[in-house]
Amino acid sequence: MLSEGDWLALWVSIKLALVTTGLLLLVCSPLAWWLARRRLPGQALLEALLALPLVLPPSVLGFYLLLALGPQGPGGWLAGWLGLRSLAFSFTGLVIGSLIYSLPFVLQPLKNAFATLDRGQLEMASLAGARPLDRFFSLVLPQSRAGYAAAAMLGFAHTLGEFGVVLMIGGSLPGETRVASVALYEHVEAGDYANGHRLALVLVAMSVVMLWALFRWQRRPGLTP
Amino acid sequence: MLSEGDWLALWVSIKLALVTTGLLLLVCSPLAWWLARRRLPGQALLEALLALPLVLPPSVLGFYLLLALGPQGPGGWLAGWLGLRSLAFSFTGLVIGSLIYSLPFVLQPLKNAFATLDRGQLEMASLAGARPLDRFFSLVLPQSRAGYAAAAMLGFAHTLGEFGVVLMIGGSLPGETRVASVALYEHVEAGDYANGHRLALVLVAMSVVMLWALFRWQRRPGLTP
Amino acid sequence: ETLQVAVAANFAAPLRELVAQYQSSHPAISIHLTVASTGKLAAQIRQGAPFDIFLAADQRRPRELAREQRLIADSVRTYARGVLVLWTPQSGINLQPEQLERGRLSPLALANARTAPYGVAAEAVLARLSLPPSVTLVRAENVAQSFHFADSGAAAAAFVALSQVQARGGSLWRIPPSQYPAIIQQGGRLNDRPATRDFYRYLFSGPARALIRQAGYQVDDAQ
Amino acid sequence: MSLQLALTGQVGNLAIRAQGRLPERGVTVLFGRSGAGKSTLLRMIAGLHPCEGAMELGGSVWLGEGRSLPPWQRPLGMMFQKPTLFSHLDVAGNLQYVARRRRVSDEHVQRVIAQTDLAPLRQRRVQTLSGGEAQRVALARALLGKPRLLLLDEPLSALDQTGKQMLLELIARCAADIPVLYVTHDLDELLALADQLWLMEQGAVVSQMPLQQALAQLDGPLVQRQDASAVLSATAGRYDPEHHLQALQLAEHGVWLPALKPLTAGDPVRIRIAARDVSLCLSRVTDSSILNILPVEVVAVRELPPGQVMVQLRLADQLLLARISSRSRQQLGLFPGQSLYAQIKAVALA
Amino acid sequence: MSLQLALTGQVGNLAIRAQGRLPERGVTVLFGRSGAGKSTLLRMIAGLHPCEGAMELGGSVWLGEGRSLPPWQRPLGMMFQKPTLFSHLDVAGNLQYVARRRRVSDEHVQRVIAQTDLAPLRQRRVQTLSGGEAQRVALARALLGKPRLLLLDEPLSALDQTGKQMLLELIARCAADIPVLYVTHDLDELLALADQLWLMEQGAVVSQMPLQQALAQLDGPLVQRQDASAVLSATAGRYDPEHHLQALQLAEHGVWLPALKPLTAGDPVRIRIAARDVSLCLSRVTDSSILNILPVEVVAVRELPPGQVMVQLRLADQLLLARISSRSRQQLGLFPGQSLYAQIKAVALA
Ligand SMILES: Nc1ncnc2c1ncn2[C@@H]1O[C@H](COP(=O)(O)OP(=O)(O)OP(=O)(O)O)[C@@H](O)[C@H]1O
Ligand SMILES: Nc1ncnc2c1ncn2[C@@H]1O[C@H](COP(=O)(O)OP(=O)(O)OP(=O)(O)O)[C@@H](O)[C@H]1O
Ligand code: MOO
Ligand SMILES: [Mg+2]
Ligand SMILES: [Mg+2]
Repeated sequence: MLSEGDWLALWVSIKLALVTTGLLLLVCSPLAWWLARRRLPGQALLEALLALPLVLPPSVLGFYLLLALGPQGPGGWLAGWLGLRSLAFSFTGLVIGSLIYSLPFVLQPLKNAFATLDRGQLEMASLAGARPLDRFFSLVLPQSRAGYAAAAMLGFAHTLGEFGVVLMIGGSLPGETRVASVALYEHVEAGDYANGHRLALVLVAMSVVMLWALFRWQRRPGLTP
Repeated sequence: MLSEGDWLALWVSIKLALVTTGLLLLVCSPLAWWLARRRLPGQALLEALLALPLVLPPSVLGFYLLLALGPQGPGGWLAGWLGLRSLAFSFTGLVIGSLIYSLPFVLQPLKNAFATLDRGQLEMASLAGARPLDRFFSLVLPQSRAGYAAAAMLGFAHTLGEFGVVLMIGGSLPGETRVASVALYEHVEAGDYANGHRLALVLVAMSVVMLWALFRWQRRPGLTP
Repeated sequence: ETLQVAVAANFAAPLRELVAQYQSSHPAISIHLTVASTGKLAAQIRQGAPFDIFLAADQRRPRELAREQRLIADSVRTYARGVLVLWTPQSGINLQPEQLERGRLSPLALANARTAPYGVAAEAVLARLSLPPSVTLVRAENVAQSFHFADSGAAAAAFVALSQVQARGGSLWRIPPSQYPAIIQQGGRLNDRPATRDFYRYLFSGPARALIRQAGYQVDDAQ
Repeated sequence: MSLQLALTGQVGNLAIRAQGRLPERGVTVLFGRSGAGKSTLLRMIAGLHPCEGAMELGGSVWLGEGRSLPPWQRPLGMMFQKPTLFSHLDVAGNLQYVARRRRVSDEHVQRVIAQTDLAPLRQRRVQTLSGGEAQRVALARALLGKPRLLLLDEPLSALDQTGKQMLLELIARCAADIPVLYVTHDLDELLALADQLWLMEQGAVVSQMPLQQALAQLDGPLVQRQDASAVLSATAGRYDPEHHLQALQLAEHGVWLPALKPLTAGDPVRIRIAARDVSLCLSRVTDSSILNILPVEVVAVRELPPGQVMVQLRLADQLLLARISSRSRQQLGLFPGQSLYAQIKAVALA
Repeated sequence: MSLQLALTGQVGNLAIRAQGRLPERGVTVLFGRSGAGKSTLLRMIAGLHPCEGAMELGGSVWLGEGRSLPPWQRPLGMMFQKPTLFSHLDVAGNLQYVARRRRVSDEHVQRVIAQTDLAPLRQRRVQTLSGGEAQRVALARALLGKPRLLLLDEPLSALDQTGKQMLLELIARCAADIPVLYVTHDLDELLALADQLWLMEQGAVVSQMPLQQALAQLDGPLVQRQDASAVLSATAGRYDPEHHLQALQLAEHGVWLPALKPLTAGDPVRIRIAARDVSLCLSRVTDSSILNILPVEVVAVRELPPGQVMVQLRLADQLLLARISSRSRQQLGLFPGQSLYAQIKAVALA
């Protein structure tokens, strides 16, 4: 049905989306917690700044990221430190780009989920002997399931569909940085609609299944108040 | 500082982002309410389908939208009915495209905000004599402020930065469909970095101010539990 | 009166100069550009985009559109021929084939052959070279992005259009035209409005050709 | 306007059944063990819990013929078991929310604020209120809309003695005009307010009777309690301003009760007499501090293990209860029809 | 282990101050008007509300020298004023949450479930519990972790009589080993449980004394209440199995009280006598149902407007209270030093 190259691109896409979403959930959990619970003077400004990558067109953001990840940018230094040639045109670089670009989509739902947690129950958990980390896993996480589902779904879908940034910093290397969205773009751009429609269909079908599973999980009975 | 064309593009961008965000908040409020409160069998599937526009690369989505909005698609019929030439390459068309593309970003935060509302307070409002619509404005809305802020900010920023869809269905007509992100893309693409950086700076600065105001509003004291 | 010109990204910069020159003698006409890839513009024209003139980066799309009667058939002409170069922003770098075949220069950037005519040309050049497998090839959406890859330093060198880099420093290998299929950029009109005809005709005038050549294209054998 | 209802519904595994009538005015206490379904029944009446059957308030149909009036069209005031204040509003905002929708005047709002002593809390965020303060706000909000029916679910459980006293009086004043359905586990509140008693068991309202009758029943649920009491009807007599004592006429007998203000002579009065405050005596003692000594006749005696008996007594045509030890019973040799004297401490009347 | 504390803090405009010691075992009731700061003080002790000062439990320092033990390291059990159950867990899950973290055995969990009668509710989502059921779960959760200090904020306010009785006994059993700080507005609970009384007024703990002393004080806060009582120490005597009466020795006087089981003769006992259950008599009456008639001496008399007086009496070396009407006072002509008889209904002792 699909060419081998397209299947490979799909696989890279899914890997990228899963890795990015996973990392974002990890990174955003403490950040969102901190934003939801503290009230510091510059906080609103910080939140606005974190959302900024969104307002730039993806390929322009990609351009700036390329400068940052290239040998002259901080990314070059980081790459050297990691023993990599360069972060541009590598899967690692893609992940970094996607992290920056999809961060607000994961951060905001988590922040709101944390802000609506019942303070009394958090206190009760402390009194039951739960240390902060234990409390996070035993209370915060299960009670923020809807927020995590929304965060995961927005982050996942957005990373899957993004290609402006990805193309710019990835360079479309098959098996490494050529993702399904880039492949799909190429088909459509080249006027190869038959392959384009097919790939779009598979991408969409796969996403439906994953998102549907996610929403089912979110709505598992016993959750909503 | 900026060329006249760029200022015009900025203005179209802001108009588009505001109109889209406003309409999305309108459309998503009842939809999110319905999704948050009901439990119907196909609901998870419906939610997954609503999120699908996200997983397609913007320009591919734009391509499909172009087909749908063009004279041969349903959009052409609708355009004729509305007395317009065509929905493609018009501001109205841009709005439709942006609505579809940014919908999940507005829908999800609202849905989660509604799902965490205290049921008892909703009942109390009914008993106080508030009809559903009254209750929505007097209770649901103020208590979902964080959700609305997140929805507005994600929807706004995403619409502002999007250009794949916009370029495809808009055609970059000055004053009508040439938005700042497209203008910025053109600058960078043409290697005109000076103008690119300037426009990016203005876009970013403006967004910071708007987002910052939004977050300030969200955190106005007297909100978090 | 307003003209809307859809132009392939690589020709946007020269076209702006052409427009400026034209408008100095036709102040009443304002000309707007829609810059995108050839493929996007073609798709838009099929959906009734309100363009007056289409300047593509290849000859395939204009012909197709003419066949579909979206473009006025006898208006389809070659307005420029692209010149492919291998470029790097660092000066004093030898980009000749012998040097490339040593594999020191990596990654090399080129436009995607499926989405950009310059990509087709670059692939042809690469096919004649025997690059060691250690050389990574990164593919850009179009020549503009290919240029960014090299300009940012992320790629060691990039196949780009001469028009993009001739005003810049760095090192350059001007690839002999025999090594790649000609990059024939054709255009066409969508309508017969006088203003459209006038500006389109201007693109093939002497001063315009001089400007195009100056920008890094070949126009010698333009029909 | 009286509330007429015949409802059936379901909550979890529990089937709820209730049929009855709340009179036009006065407090009906809904009594029953935890989990009996009291809160659920209140929610059904308010239209918040699905149910079937029929219900009407003073001729206006709330439920019936497949139609159910939505909650916002039912002119009732309700207090849930937990305060449930609007969390985005301050205390004044919570009251205004009802005031605007029920179109009551600003003076009325101010009056209710004064009656519930909420003036100092007006501008406070509801999250900062103490448990008792929140409950007072919730009560004020329920009373504010000039409801035609009050549903109160343990409304005073978090209040101190003084607050409770004040609000009991307020609720009693409301009950002078409208029916009040009142859930409580507290016998003091029950005795102070109830005119009627509905007893709920495992989801069903199993008995409905006037308080007096419910209290005097030897086999009722209340007789077992430490604070079992009887309620008697009397007529106000003269007032002794020096000692703040009010004379009452109970049939041909006089009774004294402490009172701050004189009652209008001839008015009907309801007095409550706890069984534990009644002692029995074969002769009339004259040199004790006990003011009220009344001739009574033994109607029935019930054992209350361990070691106590409840004695049902007839005083003129009313029933009185006395709880005494089995030993005293033996000493006095109680038998139905026996005449003796009941000593009631004046201070036990309220 | 006793809890030693000296705390100051702030909530809103209210300054909280408390200094004192909870003895190694027994219930200290924290008493005070709504808004006095009781809940806040409990939160300060638990480490949930910022405060300064010093606190230690049995030698382990909880607060002091600028360091404050985080709540999860304080081995205490607490019940907030509202149940505050973990909403994502069922009833069993709520109990397990504590059990795992406090490492108590499964048998212990089962025992607590049995003691609080929660077995039928084990698998229930906490949102579906009735008010009283939720409170029972919260209490079980507080007791479960074998705490070394219990902080209970109106723990029984939503319970019915039977449930209350059962849980009062359970709490009393816990208090046999650890200190319990208990907030309540309910005098029944206070009388049933308290060993010590802390009185809170406008944020400050203003008095701390043993229950007996607090109750007998004529100028204390409790004397005003309808249910003012005195507590006396006595020694168990013989048991009358026929009438389930237990004899007690109060100095040289005998007193009868109903009891299900005999007490061990010679054991010390605490008995409570409500002021309203005590009547005064100049002579000893013999043919009444009142079992206990004791010779007493008037210590002091205090007016309780309107129309009542509280009489402090000395019975041997202990203090007793009697509330009578002003009129009776006049008739009896009470004066300090006067000798007369106090009649106490046996059933009033508990
Ligand atoms: N969704 C449900 N599933 C199962 N059982 C439920 C559900 N909702 C309520 N119940 C049960 O129905 C019974 C009645 O609840 P209700 O709240 O009406 O009791 P109540 O009489 O008000 O008790 P309390 O005095 O403790 O407040 C309770 O035993 C409760 O556990
Ligand atoms: N954030 C705050 N701002 C202002 N006042 C506050 C705040 N938090 C609490 N208070 C006030 O502090 C006082 C003490 O509250 P606390 O909850 O300790 O009272 P309490 O003694 O437990 O009363 P109750 O018996 O009604 O539960 C109350 O009057 C309360 O309104
Ligand atoms: O000029 Mo193109 O069509 O972007 O390669
Ligand atoms: Mg209830
Ligand atoms: Mg409190």
